[in-house]
Amino acid sequence: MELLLLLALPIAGAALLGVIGAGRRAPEINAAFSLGTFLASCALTARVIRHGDLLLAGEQFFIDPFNVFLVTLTAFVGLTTALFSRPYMRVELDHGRLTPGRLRLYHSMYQLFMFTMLLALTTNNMGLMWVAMEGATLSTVLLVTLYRTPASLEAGWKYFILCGVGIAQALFGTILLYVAAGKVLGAQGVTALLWTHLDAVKGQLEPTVLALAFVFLLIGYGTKVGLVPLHSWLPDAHAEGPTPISAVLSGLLLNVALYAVVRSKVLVEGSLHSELPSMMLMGFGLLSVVLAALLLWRQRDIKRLFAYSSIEHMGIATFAFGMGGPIANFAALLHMTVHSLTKSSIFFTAGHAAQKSGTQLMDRIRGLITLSPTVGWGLMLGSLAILGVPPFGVFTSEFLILTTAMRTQPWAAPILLAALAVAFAGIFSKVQPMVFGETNARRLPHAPALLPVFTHLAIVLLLGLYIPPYLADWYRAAAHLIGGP
Amino acid sequence: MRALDWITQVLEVVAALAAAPAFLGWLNQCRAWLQNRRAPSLWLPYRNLHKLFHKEAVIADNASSLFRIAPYVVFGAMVLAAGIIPSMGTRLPLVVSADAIALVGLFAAARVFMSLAAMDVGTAFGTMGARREMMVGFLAEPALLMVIFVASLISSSTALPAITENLASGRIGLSPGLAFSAVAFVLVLLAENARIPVDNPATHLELTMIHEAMVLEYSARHLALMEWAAQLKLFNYVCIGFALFLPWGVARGHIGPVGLLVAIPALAVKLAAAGAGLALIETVSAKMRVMRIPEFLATAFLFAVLGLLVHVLLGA
Amino acid sequence: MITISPTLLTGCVALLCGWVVVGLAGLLRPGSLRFAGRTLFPLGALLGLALGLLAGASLLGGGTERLILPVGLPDLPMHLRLDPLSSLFLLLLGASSFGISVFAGGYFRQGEGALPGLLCLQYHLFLASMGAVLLADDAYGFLVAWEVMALSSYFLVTTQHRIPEIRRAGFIYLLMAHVGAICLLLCFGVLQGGSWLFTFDAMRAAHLSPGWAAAAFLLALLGFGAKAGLVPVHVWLPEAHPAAPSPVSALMSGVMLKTAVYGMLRVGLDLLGRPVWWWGLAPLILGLLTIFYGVLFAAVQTDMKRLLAYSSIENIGIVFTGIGLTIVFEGSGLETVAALALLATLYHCLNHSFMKSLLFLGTGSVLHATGERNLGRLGGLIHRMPWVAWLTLIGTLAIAGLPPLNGFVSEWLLLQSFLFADHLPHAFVNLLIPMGMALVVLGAALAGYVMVKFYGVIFLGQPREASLAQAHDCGWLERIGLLWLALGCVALGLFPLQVIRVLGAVTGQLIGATVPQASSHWWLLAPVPGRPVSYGPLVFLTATLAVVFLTVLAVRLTYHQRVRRAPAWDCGFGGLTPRMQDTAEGFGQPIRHLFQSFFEIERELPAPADRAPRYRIAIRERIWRLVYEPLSNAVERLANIAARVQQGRISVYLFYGFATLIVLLAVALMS
Amino acid sequence: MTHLPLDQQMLDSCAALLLLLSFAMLSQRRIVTLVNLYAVQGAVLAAATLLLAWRTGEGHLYLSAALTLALKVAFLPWLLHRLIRRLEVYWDTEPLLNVSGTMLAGLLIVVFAFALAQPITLLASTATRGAVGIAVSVVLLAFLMMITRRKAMSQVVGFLSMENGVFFGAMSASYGMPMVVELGVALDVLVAVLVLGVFFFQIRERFESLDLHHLESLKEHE
Repeated sequence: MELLLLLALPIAGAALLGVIGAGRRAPEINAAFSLGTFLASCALTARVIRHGDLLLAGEQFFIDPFNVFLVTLTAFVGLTTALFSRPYMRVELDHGRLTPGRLRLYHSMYQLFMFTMLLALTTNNMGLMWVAMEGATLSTVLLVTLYRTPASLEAGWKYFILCGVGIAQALFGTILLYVAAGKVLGAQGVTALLWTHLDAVKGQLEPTVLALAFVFLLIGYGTKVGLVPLHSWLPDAHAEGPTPISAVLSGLLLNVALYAVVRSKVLVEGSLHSELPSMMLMGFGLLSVVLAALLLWRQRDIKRLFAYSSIEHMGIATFAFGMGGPIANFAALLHMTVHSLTKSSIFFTAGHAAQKSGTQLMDRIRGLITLSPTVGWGLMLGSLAILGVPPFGVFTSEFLILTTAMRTQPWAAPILLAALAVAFAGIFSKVQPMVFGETNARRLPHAPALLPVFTHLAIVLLLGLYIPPYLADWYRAAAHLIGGP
Repeated sequence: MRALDWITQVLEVVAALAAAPAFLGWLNQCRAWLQNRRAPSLWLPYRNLHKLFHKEAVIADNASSLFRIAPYVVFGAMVLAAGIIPSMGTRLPLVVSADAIALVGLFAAARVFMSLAAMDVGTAFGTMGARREMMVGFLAEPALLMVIFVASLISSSTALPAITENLASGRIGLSPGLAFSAVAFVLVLLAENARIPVDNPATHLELTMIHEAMVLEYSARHLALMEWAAQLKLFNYVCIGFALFLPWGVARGHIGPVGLLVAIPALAVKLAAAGAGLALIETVSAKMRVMRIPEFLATAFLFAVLGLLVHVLLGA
Repeated sequence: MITISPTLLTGCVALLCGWVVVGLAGLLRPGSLRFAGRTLFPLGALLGLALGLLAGASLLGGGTERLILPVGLPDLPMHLRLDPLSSLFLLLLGASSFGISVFAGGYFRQGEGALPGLLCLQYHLFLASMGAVLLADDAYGFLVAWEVMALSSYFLVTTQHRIPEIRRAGFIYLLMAHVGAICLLLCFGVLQGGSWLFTFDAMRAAHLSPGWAAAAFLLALLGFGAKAGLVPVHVWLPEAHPAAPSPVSALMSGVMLKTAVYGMLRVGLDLLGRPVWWWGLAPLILGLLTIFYGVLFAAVQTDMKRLLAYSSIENIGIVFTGIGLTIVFEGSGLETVAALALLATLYHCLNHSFMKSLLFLGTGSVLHATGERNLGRLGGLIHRMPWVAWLTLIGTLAIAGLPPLNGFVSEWLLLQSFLFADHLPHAFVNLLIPMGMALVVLGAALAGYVMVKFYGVIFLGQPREASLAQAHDCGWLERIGLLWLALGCVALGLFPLQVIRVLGAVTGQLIGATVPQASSHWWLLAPVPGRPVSYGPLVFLTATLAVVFLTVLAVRLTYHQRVRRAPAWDCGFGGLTPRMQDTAEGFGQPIRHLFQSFFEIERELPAPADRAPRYRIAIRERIWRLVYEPLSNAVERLANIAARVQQGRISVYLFYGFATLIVLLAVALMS
Repeated sequence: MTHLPLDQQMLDSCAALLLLLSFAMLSQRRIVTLVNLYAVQGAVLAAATLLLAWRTGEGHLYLSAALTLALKVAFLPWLLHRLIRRLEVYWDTEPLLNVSGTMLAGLLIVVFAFALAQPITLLASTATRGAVGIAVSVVLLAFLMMITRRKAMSQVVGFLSMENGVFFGAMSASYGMPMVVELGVALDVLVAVLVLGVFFFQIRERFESLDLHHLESLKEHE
């Protein structure tokens, strides 16, 4: 029931807004649907807490701690983003950067995007998961090009082609999985693609084929996670799309993709009993962290800057999953959570900052703290949080990850140390002058919608100081489920 | 603590106060003789002090109360030092209350006050003198401490009485480390007391002067105290030298009348010899440029550290 | 589960929370200066005093208390612990913060850049976080408090964020702090020794292989050194301390640096168990280097707060030298001597927090009275602001290490412990340590030089600017603050024996040995085991005073007291102007001349024909050019290389994917 | 190899034909022809599927054959042709790697693909498992083609033929995927092409051409 609501509401919203998405009340309707989705997800969560794992709709859907918390997170951020985009997109409309038609497209695609992500999270069928992931790409690609500027078109094109090609590899990987499973589970029938069944028999699956399958899946979904060197589309897409989309892309889509990678890793590791998958993940992770940290130094566009920071943090999480083990997995899950919250809030403030000073170029944004204290403090605190400064939650996960790395992968510790230092210098040296200093820009009439920002930051702060026990149990259960060495 | 100890303590201080000017006078006499001049009287320093105390004090408009306090503090510090150094006996009440490091600290305090007072009026000469004095100080102090540390390592204590007793006991024969530090000590002594070749006590208004530049603004009783303090300083340094290198005649253990009768003449003899020696050094050497002084003191410091190393190498 | 029992520890926690509350109260009326200055800051000061008292009590009790708060990581609630070591530093925090907060109440003016209420919040958060650092008993809580401390102080430093230099200072500060924190994080990662418990107790219990232990020690040295301002990771300090408002500079220099020392002691002597002797060489050598480096640069500064900042670096050097000695001695089995060295270290921490806070607050008053930080434009202030001048004089003499004030005592103890070098079983070190002693002594003497320059140029002589005539003395709140700290300096100087008795608890905890007291007199300090060495500051004071008194009396009786005021003697050529006094540059000239090679000097000399000749000299640290600039350039270069990866062509991007696919497939096939 | 059943031989020849076709696409520079080749590929694919369906009697295979026919032979080519006519893009410019070089690379890829296919072939139980290697090489060749082309249009064709390869892989390794998935995939492909259509016009109205070198401004490296 909850699940039905969870998936039906966005679809309905997409359909409805597809019709009246340009209307005066459209933003509110959008927010309302998101709210509904969020409530449904809460109900679902409650049910999982009460009854444990769920298998629904003829085993087509599977809810366990691992994905249920992602579902809740997705729905929540979806809601806050909808709230944020309400005034934001209005302003964009007033500035004439958008036409009502495109606003309609925006709204309906937004809901569709939420649907695809929720589907990808909840489905038990690896094939359906693939379909949903591809759908997520397709539904956002037109949002990235919403402004129709040359840059946005280019970004959209790269996003489409690179992710499309990547996802095609993932499909091949899925097929290989299917073949391998078919051997064990009886060639035909749907069961051979159901994760639960695969998980049950993962011990007997043919290792080599699974290794190949994993490579294809990793390349495929890893492209969407933005793992270096498959990341090239990410900064462009995040920087050129409208800010709410950047927020959800960076805050949610990456998580979902990483979720897919981890799901496949669980299967493969179960059959391989070798270091291969974890080594690959760790390699990708470190590479992403290092390269992103370096490229942070060269950024001039504020959203691009934080797009690279997303790559860096996804790298950290991937590395942690690669290390495996209860603590590292726990930390990685926590990191996914806090990163998506923090990063989306940063994009919100960055969007306002860009609106207020009429540009995304950082050396033209100055003195936010005098221009609008809330935006200024929001950006400052958000950046500090994402840089892993306590008492924010990002520090908590990085604390666990680094300490684990120091013990189990000492060779990686100095690399991480250097990379984090470089990243800190890269981001903070650019944020500080934007927040502080003199400004000549004039205040804009409309007040920024910063409720979402500070809600997110408050949650992140809370997670830094105190993790509620049931949440912790969730994470533990999920971490145990992911397992690893 | 026996009564005689207290008496000796007082005696020692009083002796220092009394003998300091005479020692300076004696030094000047020797110098004059060595330079074939007619020597001034031995009592000239006393007459000077007396004259100065009589005069009316003139103080610059800009001078703060620090300027007026300084002479007393400096003088007091020097008198205390005279009490601390075991020039006659080693078990004296004041002597136990401080060790060599504290002694050096005392000298440093005096120097700092003097320099501050010199800067107080704000004349070119005053600040110049202060700067140079501190420059001399920051090299001379460490050298002196190093000298003392050699002796302390030898007799494993920084308390002057302990050192003196230990050395006087003759258990240590000729120690090369000590020899090195003795050289260093003499250099430091010359520098610290504004003697040639570092400074020329006999001149005024010369661009190379240090001590005189600092006391330039002082007059009358303040100047008298400053001068007296300077003489005491010289006296104290010489006594430190005795305590470290020529501890003979100093009464060891609780002092008795006999010890006292031995100690006083011994001190007198040693002082006479030291004065002559200093006069000789001052005669044969020439005043050096101010910027050369650091090198001079660096040499002293080097000697002291060498002494330390030599002792550690041979001793350990 | 917390059980609220009225123990000292819960009291301390309550007081820290009180600080937070006071800070938040500032937000009630963020704009009102009176509310913050006259009400909140004094309130915070009282809390500080109470904290100091509690800490003192627990120090005398010498016991250990534990408390667990249900916050933090799920399986790692926040452990708190109050033992002699932490109570000593809490005492330090409380005592000096009392003076500083009172002063701050009178100090902050309108237009400091940020709102008074916000300042109040940041200030008290800073205090509370420092307290939390000292109380934390698990790695996570420690690091959180540690970084909150850095963060709040960063915001305080950048109070006047409109000035680019200050922004730069803040950036460097936070960057160094963060890097240091990551080092500590890794250090704790090693220390937990695979037990995955991050409580300090677990770390004490963990058995590390020698290699890991050494790694942990070096990481800790790096991390805490970066916070303490140990050369070569000190570069943030001379930038940040002058940038901050003076009370904040005082807190940072007087207290925050000490939290780093606390951490070093906690890790090096407590968590790591019994240290290996050669670990001590690292802090020893770095400390000596730091002493020399700091004091040299202090001698050539022309900005009074920068001068003090460098002097802080020097004093931190002394402290780390002490730590190094302690470890060397303890590692070699000479517990009592180690205790002596540790005693000197702790004593110096106490002293420095009082002296340096006093001096920074003094400069703060001067700054407000004159609006000048440049020594070249000050002078003669002793006439205009006697309170500040005389109280600062005490701090100056104390930090110059002159008896009978407190600075001398700790240096005396340190030298005494140095003199035991010949007991060490390691021949080479025997040779090294005397050299170290020479450096310490040289540093102390140079400190005297620096302080005479500092005091003489600011307060003595004739005012170098006409505007100084308007300078006014500080207000009553400020006076109380200064007075408190000055009294602290005097007390610590005159009653060393009592202080040492108190410190005994700490040495007992960390080394398991206390220093015996040889002498029977309450006024005589004779802590050196087996050596007849003693020092009685009270005797110094009384004797000197007696002599002065007698002299005055004698002169008054035998002669007269006539005094005439006259213009200063101008050698007869007339026209004595303030410009004829030494400037700060002039006073530093000998040092600059002697140690040229240390500095990076750029001069502007006037040409012979100049109508209005100007002389300018700028002195930078070579370390920027030698280490840090190359480092950032290297990163830049790497970034440029990395940028090649991202060069816009979709075909190339596709190729990356393709290549990765092929390679990984090959790998998968191989394995 | 002599007494293989007829359908088996036909299937194998279909596979061979597919490989040949993708090589042809790799070398082909005229976009119209490229699209036609794609259509032919689709047709061959449909034929193969039909054969398989007839042979195994799998009901859903008939359906997917029909789907393929409708989508990849009829609709998409028609759509692409229409786009080409509307946008007047007939020729691709010189590829980044010259034809002979591309061919050589292609050959190497085929070799690698067969090496890759070994374990899968061993595992798969289908009659057509031999063709898996071909499927892999079709995918990789399409990848190569996308890398070497400069026109958006030809990249799209490459993308589609890659999808064909994947589909053929599924077909040969396990007689296709479950119906749900196949429908989903088909839907996605359809949507993708529609989106692309929109895209082309957007790009066109900006740049007056579909040449990719317009789309190289977002980068880090100056």
